[in-house]
Amino acid sequence: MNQFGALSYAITVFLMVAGLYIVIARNNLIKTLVGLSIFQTAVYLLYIAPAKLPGGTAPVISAEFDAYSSPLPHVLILTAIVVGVATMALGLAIVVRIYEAYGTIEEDEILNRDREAR
Amino acid sequence: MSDDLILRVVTKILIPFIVLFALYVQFHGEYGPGGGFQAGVVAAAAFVLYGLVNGLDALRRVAPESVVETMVGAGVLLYIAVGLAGIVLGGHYLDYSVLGGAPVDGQHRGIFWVELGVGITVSGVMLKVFYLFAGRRA
Amino acid sequence: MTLSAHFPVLQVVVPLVSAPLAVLARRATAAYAIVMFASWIAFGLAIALTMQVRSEGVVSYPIGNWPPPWGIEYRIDALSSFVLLLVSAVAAVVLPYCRRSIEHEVPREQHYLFYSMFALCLAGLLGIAATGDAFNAFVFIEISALASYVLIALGRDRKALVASYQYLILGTIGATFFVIGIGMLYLMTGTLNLADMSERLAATSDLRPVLTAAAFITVGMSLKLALFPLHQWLPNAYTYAPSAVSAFIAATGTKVSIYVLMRFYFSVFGAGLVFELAVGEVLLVLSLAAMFIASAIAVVQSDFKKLLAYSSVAQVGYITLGLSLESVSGLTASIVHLVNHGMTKAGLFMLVGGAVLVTGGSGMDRLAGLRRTMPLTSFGIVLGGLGLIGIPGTAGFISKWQLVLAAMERQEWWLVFAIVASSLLAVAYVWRFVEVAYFREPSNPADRRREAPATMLVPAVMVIAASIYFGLDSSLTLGGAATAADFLLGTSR
Amino acid sequence: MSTDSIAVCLMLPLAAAGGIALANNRPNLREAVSLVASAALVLALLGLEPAVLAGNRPTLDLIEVMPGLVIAFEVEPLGLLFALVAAFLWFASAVYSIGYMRGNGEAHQTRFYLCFALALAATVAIAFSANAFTLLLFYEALTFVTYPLVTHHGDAEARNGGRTYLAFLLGTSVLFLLPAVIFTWHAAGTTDFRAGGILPEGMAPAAAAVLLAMYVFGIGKAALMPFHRWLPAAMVAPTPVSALLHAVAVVKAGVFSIVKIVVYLFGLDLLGGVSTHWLTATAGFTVIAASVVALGADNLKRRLAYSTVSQLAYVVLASALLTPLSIVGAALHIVSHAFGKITLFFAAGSIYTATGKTNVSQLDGIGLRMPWTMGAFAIGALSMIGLPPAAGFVSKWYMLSGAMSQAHWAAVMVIVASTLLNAAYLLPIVYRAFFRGVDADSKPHGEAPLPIVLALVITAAATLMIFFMPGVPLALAHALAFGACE
Repeated sequence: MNQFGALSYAITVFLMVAGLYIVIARNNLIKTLVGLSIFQTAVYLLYIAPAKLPGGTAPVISAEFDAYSSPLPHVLILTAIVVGVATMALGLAIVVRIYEAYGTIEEDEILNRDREAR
Repeated sequence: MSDDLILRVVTKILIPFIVLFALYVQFHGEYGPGGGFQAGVVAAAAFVLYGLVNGLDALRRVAPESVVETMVGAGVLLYIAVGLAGIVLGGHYLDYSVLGGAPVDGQHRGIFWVELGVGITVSGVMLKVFYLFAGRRA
Repeated sequence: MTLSAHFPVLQVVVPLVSAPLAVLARRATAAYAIVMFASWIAFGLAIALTMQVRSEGVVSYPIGNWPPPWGIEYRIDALSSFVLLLVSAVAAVVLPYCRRSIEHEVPREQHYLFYSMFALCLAGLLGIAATGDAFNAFVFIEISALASYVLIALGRDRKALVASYQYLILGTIGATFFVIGIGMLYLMTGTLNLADMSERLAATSDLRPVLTAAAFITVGMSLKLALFPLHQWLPNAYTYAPSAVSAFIAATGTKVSIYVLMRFYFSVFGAGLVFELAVGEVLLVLSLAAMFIASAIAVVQSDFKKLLAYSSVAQVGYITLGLSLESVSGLTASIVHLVNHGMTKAGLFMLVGGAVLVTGGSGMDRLAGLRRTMPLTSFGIVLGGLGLIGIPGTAGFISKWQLVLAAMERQEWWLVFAIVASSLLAVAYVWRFVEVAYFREPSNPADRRREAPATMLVPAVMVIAASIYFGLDSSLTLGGAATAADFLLGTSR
Repeated sequence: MSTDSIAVCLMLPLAAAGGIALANNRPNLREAVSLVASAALVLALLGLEPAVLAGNRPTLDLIEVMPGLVIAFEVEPLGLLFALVAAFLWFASAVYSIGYMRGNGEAHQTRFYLCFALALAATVAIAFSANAFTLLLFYEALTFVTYPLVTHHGDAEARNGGRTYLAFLLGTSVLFLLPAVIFTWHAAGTTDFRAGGILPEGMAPAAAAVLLAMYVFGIGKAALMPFHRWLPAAMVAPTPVSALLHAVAVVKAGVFSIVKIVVYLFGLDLLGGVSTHWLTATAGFTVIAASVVALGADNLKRRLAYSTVSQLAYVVLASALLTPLSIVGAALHIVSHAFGKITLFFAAGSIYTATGKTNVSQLDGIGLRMPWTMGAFAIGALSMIGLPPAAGFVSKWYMLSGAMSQAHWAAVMVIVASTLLNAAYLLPIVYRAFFRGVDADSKPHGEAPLPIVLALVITAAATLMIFFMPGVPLALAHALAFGACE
């Protein structure tokens, strides 16, 4: 494995762990979503980085080139990004509604208010 | 919303170019980098910009919410219709090659309509999201 | 080509196309008609596909005429047709129920969006079962998940929002884990077609990334199928969602995730490899924990919907337990319980939805004396509850019988007793309802007898009746499950 | 032809249930339905008797639930005997219920008669079940249809009684009976009841003993200690329920199932090689211990309940002896105890209806005011003790002969000792009733309503009849025991 590959994996793992940590450790609903987004970004990198062939070009067939990078991961990740955007939009929309309903976006506060309401 | 003259003038100048660029990305998507996803977002950006500068009500006049919502559904329908056309014309679902005389023609035609559908839906969704968030009183 | 050759793709496209149509229709009644029509067609298609699979074996459909493994392939076999049938049948029966049910729970101007999301969720779930492509499966998982987050957030209580948010976070983590696993498999094999992937994996000697991928997929899907202790999202989501949504998602959502897990275990990795990873032991322990702990938690709930939700976690434990036994009979038990429990729980949630509509809540206090006010509903809930316990004559009994038989085959006597003992906990939580509904007086003695509207009661009663029917004649369910299990283990290494 | 008659026997109680539901608001019609259906059921069953004695085994296959597992019915001597008893006593208690339910102004009478009919349907289905799977199915069904009867009063006491009832019956059947049936299926590939047993010959004796234990304790309805506590708990029910269900249908379904399983699943030959001392010991202990508890119980129904526990254990004890003679005794005891005990319960209910008294200590001199009731009670008591001229004598005779033929002296001792205990807890009641003076301050009262007395007389007379003319039951019991051992 070349250095580039190792580096990309290292970054992938870093982002993955960092994102997941944020999701778990943060109480703020928005920050959790940020963590989730970082976590998802790691996946994009996981797919995209290995598709890059050293010296490869975009896969437009031409006599000048003989090495092409794989286009498939890009397509997949384009889809994944769309899914990610949709998730984020929905997540934020729900957070807005939660804020309207509870007046806070701190998870423990929300739980407290539910408990008080009971 | 904003009475700043510079902003108004700059947006007025920018918007046509943004839309034009969106159309370029949309229809050149077959030959180079681009396509419906990107074009849809770019086009929506033009409207969002208009809305930010001139206010939501002005934007609602330009792009009524009902139209936007129709776009969301219509784009997907267009996509699926192309797919079903493949079946109707004797091929498989989303089989473009049966859409035209020669397979290559059909593939051009198919991807054109599919990407158009994607573009319409994406810009519709983007605008809808904008409306939903911007329309709320904090 | 005849139209019937296109059934695999139409199965997904028909509900899918009804979603934008419902948006365009804008009027609640029109949207309702469109989506219901589509779901009934989908049910018809599922029946046709099941027959096709039975007579011809695996049905494959190349999208866009790109032959597999290059293009996306839809692949219907014994197992997927079974799941298609379950999902589409539940949708077809829940939709008529929706109309009156959501009138009380969702603002009228949002109804068309509700139906659109319902159609999208249905299309996603059907797509998961129909596709033979790993990434496509991920996309469908997300489609159905996003739609279900929206549907859950529509619940009346503000807690529905929090429940939906939690589900969104955990569901997305689950799906992302899943897609990481797929990414690794893709890097190893260079293909996304499941059948092709399986062949190429067989030729792979470097097992480490493959095992890592298996671990990621297992964890990701376990989150989605609410395997104990990854079930935290489920109870609130089921409790605060609109009744129709609870019924639909409880019957299908987790079940389809289990399908994905089975698909990857047996059609991609192969049983040998997966169980080398001690997946069986882990699943066994967690399933038992689910069966006992979740049931015990269910017993002390004060909200009946939440009680049912915890019972779902426990019942998922039975399904994964069958999976962990790594035998044909264990897998048969799993698959048949998939259907039996889906059916029973759907009926229960539908009946409770009717009670919520009439009494105004699903708290145990609200349900007090339900026998007086809603005799049919409460009797239906009791019958459904007997199904959860696994009393002979109900569908749940068939599953339990198979599961115990599978445990006996492995000579694991303690497991036999664990299974039957855990069903006693089910007696405890079902009997909480019985005592509340039959021994307590209605909180408002002036309440007159008033059942839920017929459009809600009839579908619910039909589902409960079906769960009794399949307890007495299991040739369809058990027969289908046995075929699917044979097929899965026969084709895997 | 005979297939049809099985269907008729099964459908009659069900049809009665339907008719009762339809006749919801017309009490006379409702009760007429019960009476007619029960009488018709007795006749239908009697019609089957000659064919069965001639060696025919009419069968009826209903539904194939799982491959190889069919809900099927087959009439064999023991089942017919049991069904006959249940049907006859259904008739008697239908008569009795009319007096009792009206006399005490009970609520929800339609539900009561409905569940009663359903319970009978389940009982007949148990009696006719052709395999252990069918037996299990209707065994559980019986538990559930009798639950509303046990908790009829709907108050906290009824609810608690119902909890105990379900916990024991469902607990044992789910924990032990279900795995036992599945294991039988697993080991033998079938659960059919066949003469001589179906378990494979090579089965390890230890495994067979464990399986037998699972069956015996899994059938909680047989109330073998330590799973007997549901029976006294179920006494919160109205007396006709206690009478029919907890003296006849439910508990007898339990011991009937045990006898059937011993004879037709294991086979006496197979069990001959298996240690059953633990079973005879448990049964013997139950016989004695329950009698001792009964001795100390002041509440009449409670005393009778523990007496039932003790008497049921006789049946288990007799079948554990594994000789044809004791099997005959077991089958006969199902019959004789049913008639005797229902008479006693009817009398208890009669006293309650006429006077509101529930305790033994309140019964001084009551025999003079209620001669019919207490006379019948005395006959029932004789039968329990096993004295001639009551039915209990016949069954005890066979059981003792069985025990002696095996030279099983411990069992003989148990039977003799318990006979003394039976006398000790039943005869004082009779003595009090007839030979003690009436409390001066008690309100004057007469006999119970006519239907109650009528029912009492019928069952008491039947108890005597069986002693003098034991033809039908004896023939059927012989057909069972000796047919199974050929």
